[in-house]
Amino acid sequence: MSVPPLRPSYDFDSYISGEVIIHPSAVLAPGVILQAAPNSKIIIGSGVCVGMGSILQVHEGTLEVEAGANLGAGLLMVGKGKIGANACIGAATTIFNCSVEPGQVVPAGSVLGDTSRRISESPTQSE
Amino acid sequence: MSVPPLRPSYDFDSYISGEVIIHPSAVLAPGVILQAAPNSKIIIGSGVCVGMGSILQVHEGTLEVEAGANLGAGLLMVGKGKIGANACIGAATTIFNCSVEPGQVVPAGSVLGDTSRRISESPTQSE
Amino acid sequence: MAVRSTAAPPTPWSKSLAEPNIHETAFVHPFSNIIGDVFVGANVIVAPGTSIRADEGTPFHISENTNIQDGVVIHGLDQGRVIGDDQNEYSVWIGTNASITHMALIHGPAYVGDNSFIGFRSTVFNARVGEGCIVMMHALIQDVEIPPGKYVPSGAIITSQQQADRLPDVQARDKQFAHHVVGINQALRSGYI
Repeated sequence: MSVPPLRPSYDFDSYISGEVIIHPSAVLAPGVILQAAPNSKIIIGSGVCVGMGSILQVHEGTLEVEAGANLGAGLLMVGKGKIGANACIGAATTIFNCSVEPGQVVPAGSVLGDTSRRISESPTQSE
Repeated sequence: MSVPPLRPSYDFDSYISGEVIIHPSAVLAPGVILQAAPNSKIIIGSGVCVGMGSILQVHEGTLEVEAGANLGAGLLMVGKGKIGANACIGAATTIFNCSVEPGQVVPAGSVLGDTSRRISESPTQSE
Repeated sequence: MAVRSTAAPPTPWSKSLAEPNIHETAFVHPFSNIIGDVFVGANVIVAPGTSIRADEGTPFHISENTNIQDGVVIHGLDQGRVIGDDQNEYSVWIGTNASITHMALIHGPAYVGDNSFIGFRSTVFNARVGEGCIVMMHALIQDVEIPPGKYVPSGAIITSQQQADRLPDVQARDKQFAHHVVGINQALRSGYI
């Protein structure tokens, strides 16, 4: 597993489009992108921290980040789902169309919700 | 382990005292307290996110939070130490006189650096 | 809010930079950054939060109908070029109808062929990805040439040509999954166009 280095995005503002509800006690680091397509929404709860350069995007349904959750730098979350209260998501994680339990800890660089085809005998590791 | 519920403190300003250097791209949630005693300092790096109601306090030496680190709501960090780049610290964690590696993910409600005496056979549970 | 700029800061290796050449039917979101000698073809979509910087390796060519999703970074080393489909030399060539999905890194010298799909947060560096390949998430493609029509699973690290030559062919379900991911972006696209 490899992830590109996180790009320091402190020269970017945040960009928000669509129906995005952010609790006043939540904080967004620089370069965050929150996009909700028509008929979908994003809810960011109280005390949530959204790390530098994170992208959260939903095209149908609701993407919710519950109170006290902490989203590490460079998170990519695409599709509906819920990050449970006080969950802690390591930097450079990708979450695709799925949820994280309250209090759950997700190591940096993880991929959740990836249902693409695996190669049983990984040719990439046999040598 | 039990932690008191987080108090929503979004009606509080932040409070900063002593030598505290905050990168312009870092963000502080409401109610954050940063205190550096004389001859000590606090450095907050680029893109850092400091969650609601966190308290960081140092009385000697340097307390540094490196670029892209995320400090969950209600963090208490006392004493010198370094939070490594892109680390993600869960809500309501206590860090006492110690450091966190870059990219590390710390579950909500953790205690790090507690060197107090443990009771091997917990007497409180023997009856 | 808009941070798009058209000229890079002067650097020791490039005293003056060409302006990007963006086709009138391309959509470049204002919350993105394109600098230097970059050709952006017809109907290309450049989403928010992308950084396309031809300030070291140059030029870049992004062919028509290609989709550059949020948070993608395209950059190139000063040294090294690939041959584009027009037989000219490029730091980065991306073919037609390609999908470069969220947070992917295309670092020149790099060639991505027509109809290719590069999944979330994958890296292509000093490599050629042939036509019609599907690269899933968090993969690394470096120092190799991937033959056309190959499938690279999530998390794969392909850094030797033997590995690249043994990759399986794309299957119908891989295409479905890729279409699903790209379709999500279409829904959002309607939001910004």
